Amino acid sequence: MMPRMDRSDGLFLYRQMLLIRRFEEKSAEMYALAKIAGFLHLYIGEEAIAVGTIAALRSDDYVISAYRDHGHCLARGSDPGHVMAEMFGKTTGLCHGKGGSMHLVDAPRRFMGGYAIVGGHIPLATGLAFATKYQALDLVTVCFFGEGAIPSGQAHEALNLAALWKLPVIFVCENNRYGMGTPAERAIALYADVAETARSYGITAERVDGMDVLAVRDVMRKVVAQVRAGQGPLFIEAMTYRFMGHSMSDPAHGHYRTKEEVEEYRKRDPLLLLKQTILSSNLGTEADFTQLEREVGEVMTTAVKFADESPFPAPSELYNEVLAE
Amino acid sequence: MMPRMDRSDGLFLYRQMLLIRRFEEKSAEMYALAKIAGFLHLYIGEEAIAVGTIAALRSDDYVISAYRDHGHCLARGSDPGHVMAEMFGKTTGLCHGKGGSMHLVDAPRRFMGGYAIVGGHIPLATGLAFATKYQALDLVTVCFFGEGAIPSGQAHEALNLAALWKLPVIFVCENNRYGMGTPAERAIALYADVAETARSYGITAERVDGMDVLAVRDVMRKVVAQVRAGQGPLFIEAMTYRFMGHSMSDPAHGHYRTKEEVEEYRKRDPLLLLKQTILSSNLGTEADFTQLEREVGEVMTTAVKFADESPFPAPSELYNEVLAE
Amino acid sequence: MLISYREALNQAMREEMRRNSRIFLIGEEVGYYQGAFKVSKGFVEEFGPQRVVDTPITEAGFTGLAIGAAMAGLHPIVELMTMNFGIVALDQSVNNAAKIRYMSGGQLSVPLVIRGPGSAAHQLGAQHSQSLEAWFCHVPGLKVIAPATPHDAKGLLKSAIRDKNPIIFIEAQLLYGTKGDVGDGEYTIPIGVAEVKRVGHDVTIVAYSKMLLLALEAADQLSREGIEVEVIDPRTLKPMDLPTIVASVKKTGRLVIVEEGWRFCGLGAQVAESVYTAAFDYLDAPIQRVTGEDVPMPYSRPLEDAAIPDKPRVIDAVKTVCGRR
Amino acid sequence: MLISYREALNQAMREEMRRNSRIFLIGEEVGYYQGAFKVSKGFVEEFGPQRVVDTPITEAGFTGLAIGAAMAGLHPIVELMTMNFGIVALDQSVNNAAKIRYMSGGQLSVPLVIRGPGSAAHQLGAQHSQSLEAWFCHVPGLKVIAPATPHDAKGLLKSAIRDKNPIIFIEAQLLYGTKGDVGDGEYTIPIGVAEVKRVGHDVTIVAYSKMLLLALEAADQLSREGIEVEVIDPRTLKPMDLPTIVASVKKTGRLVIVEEGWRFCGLGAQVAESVYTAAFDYLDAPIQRVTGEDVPMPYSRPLEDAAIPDKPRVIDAVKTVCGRR
Ligand SMILES: Cc1ncc(C[n+]2csc(CCOP(=O)(O)OP(=O)(O)O)c2C)c(N)n1
Ligand SMILES: Cc1ncc(C[n+]2csc(CCOP(=O)(O)OP(=O)(O)O)c2C)c(N)n1
Ligand SMILES: [Mg+2]
Ligand SMILES: [Mg+2]
Repeated sequence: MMPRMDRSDGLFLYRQMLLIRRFEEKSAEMYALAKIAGFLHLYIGEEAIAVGTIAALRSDDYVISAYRDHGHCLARGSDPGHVMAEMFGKTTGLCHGKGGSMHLVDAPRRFMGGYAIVGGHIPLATGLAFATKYQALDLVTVCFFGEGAIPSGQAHEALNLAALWKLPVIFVCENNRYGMGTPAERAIALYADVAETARSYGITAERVDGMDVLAVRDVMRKVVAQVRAGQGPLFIEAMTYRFMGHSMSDPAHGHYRTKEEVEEYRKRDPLLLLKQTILSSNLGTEADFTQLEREVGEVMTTAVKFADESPFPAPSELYNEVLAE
Repeated sequence: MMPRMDRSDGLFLYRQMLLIRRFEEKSAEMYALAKIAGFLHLYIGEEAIAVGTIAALRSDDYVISAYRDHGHCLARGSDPGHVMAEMFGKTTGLCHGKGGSMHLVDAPRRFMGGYAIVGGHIPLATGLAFATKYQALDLVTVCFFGEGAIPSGQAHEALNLAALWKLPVIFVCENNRYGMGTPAERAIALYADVAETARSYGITAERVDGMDVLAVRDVMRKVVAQVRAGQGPLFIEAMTYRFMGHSMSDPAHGHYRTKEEVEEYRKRDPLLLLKQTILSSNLGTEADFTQLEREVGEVMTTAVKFADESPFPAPSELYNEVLAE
Repeated sequence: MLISYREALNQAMREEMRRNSRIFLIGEEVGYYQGAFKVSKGFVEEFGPQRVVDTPITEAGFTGLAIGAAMAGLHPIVELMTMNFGIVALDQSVNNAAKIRYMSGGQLSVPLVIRGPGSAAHQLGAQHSQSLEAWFCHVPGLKVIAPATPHDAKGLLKSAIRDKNPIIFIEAQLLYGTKGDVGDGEYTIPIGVAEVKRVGHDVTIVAYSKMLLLALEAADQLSREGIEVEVIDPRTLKPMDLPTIVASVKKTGRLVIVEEGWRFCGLGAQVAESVYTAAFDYLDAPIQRVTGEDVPMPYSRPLEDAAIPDKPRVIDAVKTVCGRR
Repeated sequence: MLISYREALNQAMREEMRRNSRIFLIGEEVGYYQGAFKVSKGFVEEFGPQRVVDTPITEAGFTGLAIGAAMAGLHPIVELMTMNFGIVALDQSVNNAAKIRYMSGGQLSVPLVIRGPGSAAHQLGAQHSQSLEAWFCHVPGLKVIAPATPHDAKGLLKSAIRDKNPIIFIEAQLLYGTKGDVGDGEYTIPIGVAEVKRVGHDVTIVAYSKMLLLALEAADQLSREGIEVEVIDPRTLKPMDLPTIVASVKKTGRLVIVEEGWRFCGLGAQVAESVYTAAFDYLDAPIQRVTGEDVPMPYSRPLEDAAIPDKPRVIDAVKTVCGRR
């Protein structure tokens, strides 16, 4: 199926992915400089999933994610400066520095957070969907998680509830083939067809090439429409690959996979793929990409500057925001 | 398929089911007399599953169950007096009165216990199987649970581990169509084919008529042999019905089902079915059944007497058996 | 109006659900079965199955769902059939409900009540008889309430439902049938305010939930022996109203704390430590604690009786703290 | 031999696994990845994948599996990648591991070690930074150990592995790299025995795990100011060696308790309450507690620093208890 795309559209998708890519690279740099601490999980290689999926959503739809959440947050339109400031632990951060890399939240953009207990946010997604259905709103909820969450009990309890009550939620499994150092075949009994999990709840499931942003957006446009129309939950398995280590404390390829394997997948870099398509279909030129690089470069410079110059929260803020008044 | 059965065999199976039936009736009586307290879940109507399954096992195979466990424990050969004494809370009970109806354990008979958190014992079953495989023993583990446990996360985590590591465990789902007052169709997304759950882990699953003890034993003989031979886990969905309320605090039919429905299922009472088969194939006579009734009646009288006359534990036993020395 | 604790809870929820359509009740058997302990009698008839939601046996799943729904603006009441089953949902209550507001820098909130019976009933065995309030009280971001009387139950449940934070509301199976006056009109009771249930000057007893009734009985008997006990029910366990307790202790110079939970690291240890710190120079004798014994709950009645505080033990502790033994 | 805490744990497990083939290690990334924090370095190479078992991300599943395996005679060591993930397995540790022996009247036992890092590291955020020892200590049937030095870690882990009961063994990410002498030969340290880590006569500090190091640093500085602190590390948190603590307090008349966990209902409240009761007439001033603040852990460094005990706060508390402020 040839995806529909025009010039501005193509360049927009590319710019979104590029923004994430450069943001992640900058984050790694800032981590090395100890401006960012804790666990830092980069989304490099997986950008097409967040960008393709979120491009198919309305701005009032809900999005929720796990701890590898920068990409989803940025694709949702959050300001890179506020995201970076959060990771710097600054008071201007999205969450006033209280969340950090794994717990980005941007409520006005309906980005309902990143969560760090594998599987633990999937029930929350069914709850967001439950609330929209309860209020008879025509909203969908998208829930991102890694294939490592597939065996977790919380994921299963949520899938059953979503199916049973026909909740308007789309489960997007980012299958990057590893959960930390464990390849899917050593963690998931039916690893060759993760979507079978969803089907055992009667949930329609599809697999998509998660490196191809247009393919992702196409399939998402279709399923978002179905779910919005009230057909109940859907499940998408997006096949992808993480180009970096699991987190900053894990070497880029590690012992659990070969350098060659990483190189092989890098040939299908989602940015590269889209760029080739745009160039080959004459929707853009090298100059366009140079221009986008410059723009995004400036955005990143501004973001880092903003984060860097923002103040740390005062210790007196410690007890704020524990409870609502 | 015509099940193989000879006279002594048929009468043995009947006697086992009769023992459970009369035991449960007696328990209800004793509950009314306040000799038994707490939650009491009767197995009446489901006897064929425990008896047919356990008849296919070796005495050193492991068996583990949920809280509706009297039937499994008795089918495993536990002394009815010691079981009754446990339910009376007496010091001569299987567990010295510390377990009660929901937590019967008979370790010498490899009956590894009844457990009261729905889904919570299913991981234990995989552990028993893991241990036998680890020690290269040719034992199987049978795990009984209700269909209400199917959606529970702990069940799913266990199924995945069993499949992934090809553990010698047989999951026996006693599908009596209700979890308390909730019919399966309001709890399980794919309620019409619960076994699909197992298949989504690549576990072979079969459905059997759980009212027909011979059918249950046949299928179990086959799968026990497969599992013992190292083919990995198996899943049996035994279709059954509970004739009594969920527990003693739930009326016999309740508002969630009709009297007619209960009556309809009672026509397929597992004891009745086997008796008819035995009579019609001339393997036994009415006199044999009268004799069995008398024998079992005596066993029950002795059991209740034993339980009744046994002493309660002294309060000084409170702290014994918390920790192993 | 003299009504039962059960009816008081029913009224509280009913009144609030009539006021606010965003409130819904969710849990096992809350709808058609009218609640396992009939607390939601008549609800599904009045509010319909959309607002009175029966669930599968998946506490993690539906508690998480409720949290997600709360994040999206609804106000869920989760009924746990018993608090014991809250353990499988603890990741949701602790890692999500309690923390989401803080992690998001105040962007999200989780207005949510999780309610159900805690503590032992009669002979339900080890997995169904425990008092976990100390665990919940340990967690920042949660409020914990445990009313003892119908009046407090109604007023506090209404306040809990109007609160913007996640609240653990602990009832007791053995309290459901107890009666008390709730007046005629609507009312609320503020969270975090203790009540002096009996005035006295010789010794203070702090007791909550079922243990309050025990304390009041003991106080009556002691009064006949010439010891006038002041009995304080904190009602809210967190935040605890220490000033009221401390004021009483400064008057009496003596404190006994009664709780049903396990002794080691029980809530009473914290109350004692707080009082020692705040009233060190006022105490005439070491504080006495009457607690559950540090054993899993035995099934057998005499052992269970030995494991749970009773009137003689409360009286003993009072006499000990008064130097009258 | 001067080795790291990490190596000490590695040696302890290695020595025990060589002695006893029934011991196996199970958890996420314990095998080919060598452990998330490299504690099991070289294990899969030496003991093979049958005894060093990598799992999917299903803590409830594999903890339950380990309990089942223990019931069948093996001796599992469960590594939780961090103790935070133990929350999803809490039903298994509390309802099964801790209770099975008692519920079975002593027929079954669960020799099992559950180990992994507790407490905060640096800026891991709210879901990855908590100290849950008070929860575990509350539960009868569990022993809880939290060593601070490589020597204690090795000796206590060996004892834990030889024990016949379920043991929660709490390490700390920030301790893994710390060095200490473990001597040359094999040794064990008895469970339940505290150690006086520094002798003094002015004030007693009780501190464990990471907090011990803080206490010792504070003691050094206080010594220069003329205050001689006795520092006691209980090492085993349950059963706690109260006699050693009480003896010291009777000598010094003053006690400071340092713990990283949340203050309300923290372990220190219990220690304080026990000491108040046992040494009421010996205390010259109210016991001081230095604890984590009652907030979810913030990500931002200055806030995190404000939330965790530090040397100045320990010193302050000592001076307060000595009336020197
Ligand atoms: C319940 C739980 N157990 C363990 C972890 C530690 N952990 C963090 S990420 C991770 C791997 C997850 O893999 P996957 O879901 O495939 O996501 P990916 O990192 O590949 O995006 C693990 C084991 C955790 N966060 N939560
Ligand atoms: C985790 C958990 N939640 C709730 C309960 C309360 N409960 C006990 S039995 C039961 C129904 C179980 O139904 P099913 O598994 O089908 O077994 P059956 O009683 O039909 O044999 C429920 C909800 C429980 N014991 N454990
Ligand atoms: Mg992955
Ligand atoms: Mg059932």
